[in-house]
Amino acid sequence: MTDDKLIIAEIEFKSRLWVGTGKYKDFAETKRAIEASGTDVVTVSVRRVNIIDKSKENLLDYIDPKKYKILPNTAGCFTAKDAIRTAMLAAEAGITKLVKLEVIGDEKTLFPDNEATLEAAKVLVKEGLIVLPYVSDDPIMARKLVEIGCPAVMPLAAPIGSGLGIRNPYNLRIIMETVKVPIIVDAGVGTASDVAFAMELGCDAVLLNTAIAGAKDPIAMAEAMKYGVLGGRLAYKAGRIPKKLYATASSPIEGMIGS
Amino acid sequence: MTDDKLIIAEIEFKSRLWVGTGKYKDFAETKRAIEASGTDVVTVSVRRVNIIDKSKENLLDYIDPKKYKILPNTAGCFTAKDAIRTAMLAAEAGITKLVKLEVIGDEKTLFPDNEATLEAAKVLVKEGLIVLPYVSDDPIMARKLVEIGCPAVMPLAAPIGSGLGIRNPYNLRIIMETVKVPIIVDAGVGTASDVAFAMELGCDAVLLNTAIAGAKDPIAMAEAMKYGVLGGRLAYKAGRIPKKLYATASSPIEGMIGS
Amino acid sequence: MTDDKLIIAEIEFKSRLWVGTGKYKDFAETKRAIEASGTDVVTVSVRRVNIIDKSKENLLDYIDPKKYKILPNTAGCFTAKDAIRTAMLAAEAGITKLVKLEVIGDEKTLFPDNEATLEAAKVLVKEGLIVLPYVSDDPIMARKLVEIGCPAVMPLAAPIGSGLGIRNPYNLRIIMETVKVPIIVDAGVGTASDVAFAMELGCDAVLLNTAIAGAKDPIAMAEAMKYGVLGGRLAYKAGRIPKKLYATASSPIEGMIGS
Amino acid sequence: MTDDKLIIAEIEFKSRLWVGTGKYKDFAETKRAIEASGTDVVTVSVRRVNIIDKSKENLLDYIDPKKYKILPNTAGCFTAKDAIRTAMLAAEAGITKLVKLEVIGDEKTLFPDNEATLEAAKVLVKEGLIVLPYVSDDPIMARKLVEIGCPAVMPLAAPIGSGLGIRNPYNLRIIMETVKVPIIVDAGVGTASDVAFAMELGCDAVLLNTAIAGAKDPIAMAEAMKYGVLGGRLAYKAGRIPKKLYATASSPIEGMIGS
Amino acid sequence: MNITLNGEKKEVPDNLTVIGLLESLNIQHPRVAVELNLEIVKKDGYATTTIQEGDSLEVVSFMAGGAAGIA
Amino acid sequence: MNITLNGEKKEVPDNLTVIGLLESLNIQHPRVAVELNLEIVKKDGYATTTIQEGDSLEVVSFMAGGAAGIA
Amino acid sequence: MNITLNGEKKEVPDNLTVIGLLESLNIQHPRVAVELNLEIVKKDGYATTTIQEGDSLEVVSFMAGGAAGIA
Amino acid sequence: MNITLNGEKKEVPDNLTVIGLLESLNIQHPRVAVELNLEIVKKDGYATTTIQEGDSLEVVSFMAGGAAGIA
Repeated sequence: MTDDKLIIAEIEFKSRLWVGTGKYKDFAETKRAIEASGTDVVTVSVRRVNIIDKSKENLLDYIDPKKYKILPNTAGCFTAKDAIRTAMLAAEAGITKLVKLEVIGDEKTLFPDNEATLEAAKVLVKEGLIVLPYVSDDPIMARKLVEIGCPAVMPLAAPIGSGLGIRNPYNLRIIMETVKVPIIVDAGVGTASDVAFAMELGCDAVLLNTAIAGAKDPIAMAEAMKYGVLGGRLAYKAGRIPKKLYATASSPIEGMIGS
Repeated sequence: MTDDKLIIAEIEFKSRLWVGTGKYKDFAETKRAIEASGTDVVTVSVRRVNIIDKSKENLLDYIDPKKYKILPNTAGCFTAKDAIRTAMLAAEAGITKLVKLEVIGDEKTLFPDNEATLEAAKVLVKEGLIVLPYVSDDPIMARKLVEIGCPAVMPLAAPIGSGLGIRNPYNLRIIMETVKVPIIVDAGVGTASDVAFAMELGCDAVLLNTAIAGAKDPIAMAEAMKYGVLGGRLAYKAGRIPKKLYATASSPIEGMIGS
Repeated sequence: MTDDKLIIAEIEFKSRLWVGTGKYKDFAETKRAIEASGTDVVTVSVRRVNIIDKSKENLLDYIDPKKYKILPNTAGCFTAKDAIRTAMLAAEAGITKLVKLEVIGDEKTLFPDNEATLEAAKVLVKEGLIVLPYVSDDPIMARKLVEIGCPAVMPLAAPIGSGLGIRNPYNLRIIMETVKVPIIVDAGVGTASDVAFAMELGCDAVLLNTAIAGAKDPIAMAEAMKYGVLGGRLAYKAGRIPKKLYATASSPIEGMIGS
Repeated sequence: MTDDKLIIAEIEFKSRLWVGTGKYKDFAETKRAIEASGTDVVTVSVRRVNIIDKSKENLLDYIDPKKYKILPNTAGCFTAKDAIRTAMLAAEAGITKLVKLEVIGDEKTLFPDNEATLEAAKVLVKEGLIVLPYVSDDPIMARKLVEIGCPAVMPLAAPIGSGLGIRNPYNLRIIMETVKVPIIVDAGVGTASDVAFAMELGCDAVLLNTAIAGAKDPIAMAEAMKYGVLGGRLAYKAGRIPKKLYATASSPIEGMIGS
Repeated sequence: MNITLNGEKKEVPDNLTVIGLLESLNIQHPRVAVELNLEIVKKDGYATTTIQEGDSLEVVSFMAGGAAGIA
Repeated sequence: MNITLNGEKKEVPDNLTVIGLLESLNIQHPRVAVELNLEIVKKDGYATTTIQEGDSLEVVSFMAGGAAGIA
Repeated sequence: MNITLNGEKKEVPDNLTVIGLLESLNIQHPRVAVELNLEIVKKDGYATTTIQEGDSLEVVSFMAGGAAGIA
Repeated sequence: MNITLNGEKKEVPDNLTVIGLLESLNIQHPRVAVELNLEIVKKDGYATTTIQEGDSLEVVSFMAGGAAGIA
């Protein structure tokens, strides 16, 4: 499938599995997990430089920006204002114009604040950033974000770190019918079959972190996720057999999703 | 995972994806699909040699028994007697003592006749065959088959060719608690996430045919299934994160909602 | 729906909710739960009369056989022989020719031994009993039981006392396509929506015990189950709207079950 | 459960099943369905009086506002402005201060425009209306609506008229953890088990229209829904048994399989 | 004079009050609401509010219409 | 003489009939069933069936016990 | 003489051995199995087993055929 | 003079430029971003931007941090 490319804002992505860098034991484990995942997109947060402890290592000494597309995120921002500030600083740092925009609406569940996300996205798009917004699986919000210039949308599969997998494939289907930009499932998946299922639904990529970093063996899970995405994408392109109550049944069961 | 070997009756299997040879356009497509799947186990039926048309090609000219483990099956048998006869002939043909035992109970749904299967298995085990029985997902029948000497059990995920995927993971779980032999999911899966899920449940292998041969692009689907099995097995070994209603929830969810 | 009668072996059943008598605090609670459930069918076990403690009350002093159809069961039998003996004694006791035949295959999961159940059913049908067999959700076994003279079949929804609900509606659907006798879901349901769903699938009745007796408030749950069965049956007869991805979608999602 | 009252803004609701008046054959059928449903809450739209055809009957000649709580809705409004105007006119009509606020975001799927709904709710609450907003199952939006003074929230179960049932019980659970006002599931349910399940989740009421009006026999389905709500609510209060892989399993299942 | 009533042009006598209009259409007052040039007319204003040439009126009431979105 | 009743050794008078046994235990006849040495004793045989030294009897009735498998 | 081969009547020369039959049909010996009147003929018996008038033979081999039930 | 750097009070020499500050902290210029009193300082302004008494500076860079919401 060498011609099956994911392109967003003229940037070509080799991998449909995007990974985070949080929650690992150390940078060495982070590096090995990222390598095992086969990804070329790594999301990072934007934080104050540690002034006191200068010895502290830097993530980017392990994750070479020449080798990986760095996707700064506004994780931890609870207002549009903070998210805008963080995103602008990320852009100024000079590695990329890409930003994964997050405005968290609730500390407990980490659900996004869709309204504030839209408000921040409007500003950042005007500022020339390539804004990939993390939102709930709401087709109307997805459409508004695309209308104001987001080149992709990142709906959640389930609450961040929940590992519940694709809780509402119906909404993802409707989002894909509603907007014609790449859909990247962001957060909530737990295992390889979840990401395979996301790809089989027609999603264009999956971003995850906890499912790998939180696994007993993060390196093995990273590799598992790589295969899950490859398998799911190939299956989607291959055109699966219809579901039937049994093979000789006359009519297919069309409720493929969720069933 | 070089040490993650599947061994049945002292035979070592490299692949956990086993495939059938039915329903392909021609032997060339069969060969390419099998190669794309990465399998080393191919199941074949036992049929009368075509006397009239001698020109007719032979499947085994395409699938080299030196390269692949040939697993004869008793597909199409509706009685214990026919299945025994077919299995004995397969063994006499001299390639292998392995047999995938099937006694079909209903032409429409192709559900197995568990009782007749058990009866045939008793005879064939005594005759020295390595009997891998296709049965419904019934833990009691699985236990009886193991008790009479079957080195593995092959419960269905869903009706043959239905593409419904793992309809009752609970029964598979109970079967795995009940018997301590390899469990090979046989029939009913439809796509890569199905096989990944089967492996994540702890099943040891998956056998399928229609899901690949019936796909719009069988070669691509064969590759998809290869990745699905690899990803699912790796995820199973890696130890997934627990499912929670949200990441900060104190206790894993107890499957009370939506499950 | 005064004309919506359930008739098995010429016996007319007013209620489609059948209940057990086990696991209650005392007979008074049993009586109140049974009354709240609105049932007219009560299943009871067959046990040795207590010789020593003559004072011990008798269940049937609370559950009047003139008011309720008594359905003796062979609960606790692990062999065809014991089940036959128990069923024959139940019949001899002179209240009814009905028997709920159970031959348990595994003490841990209480899964039925289908083979032994069939063997016992053959004998008991010949002896003139009205045999209602508890079996796994296996269409082939259901057909064999009907062929030898069972006027109804009682497949499990899920393991006894598990409260998992209808784990495999697909198999129940296939059973209903395969045999044309009443299907009574026996065991595994946990709550009102489970029994409603069973009825909506087209099942003819539901038998349960633990779900009521094990609830925090058994009397309230008994009433809940009454409404669940009434609602589910009415909905089945009323003819539900098709499932669609959204109302204006052209084609219905036909995978109503399990989806 | 005489003490199990639903109270919103000091108004006491006898029924937890609320119904719409659209899509019926005629007012006579509407009346009969509403009576069969046992509801005391009927939602109606606000439309221009027919000037030309004076003969035209009036819905409220059939649905007596003394007998039923009339819940005007802003169905068909696509902007906050129109919804506000419609709601204010409804209030001015002098029957009630209640309004079911809807601002539709997409004609095809009838998904709500959450942002616009919030904007309209702010105005209407200030104007002294009792605003019950129809929104997607977004906990953050639910919280915002409660913060600005909505005494209840009406998240969708699935797209209007889809009949898909509760697509994401997880989000409903999180909404119930996030806000402490009554949750009324609005739209998307298809049959009795769906409403029973909604009540078992802990939702306070269900509003539906298509599932009844679109059924082959609307009167029977209305009665089915009545029982579904009664059964589900009773089961929720009764305290169901835990789900286990099988009865003797030591721990409740943690929703890792099949869920 | 000419007015717009529920979106349609209509000729009505001069110096017509809202109540006069409703009665001329024999619309029962209760359960309707009236909007005059996008402003709601309170019930107690029906008698005193006079309609002018070119005014736009909306007279609405409750109709069958269902759950969310079903107009 | 000695018999086994419901699994327990028991001493009973000689020449005891089934009906005699049930009455001595004051067990109501209806709703019970009796098995003598693995053979069911029909109700109309209670009076004529005499118990012998060493016989094994089962006297059963209906008890609380639930859905599938719940003993 | 006449025999039944794979369900079809066939005329073959007298005193034909199984190996003779297979060669006359030019069927490679490996990977086939032969059943003579419902009895399997072991490979080492091909040369010594003579076919009689009216015998019924089955000659089978491996064919495409898939997972469970797919003939 | 006193400034606030990444939320902490700090004493620094007078007439210090942004570049001077970064070098004194030996922070590599690439991959960091600087905010001076809530205004971003462009890289080409580091040398010419002088810090004043009481200024508040933020110096940020990329850190480990994951998918949505994981700070």
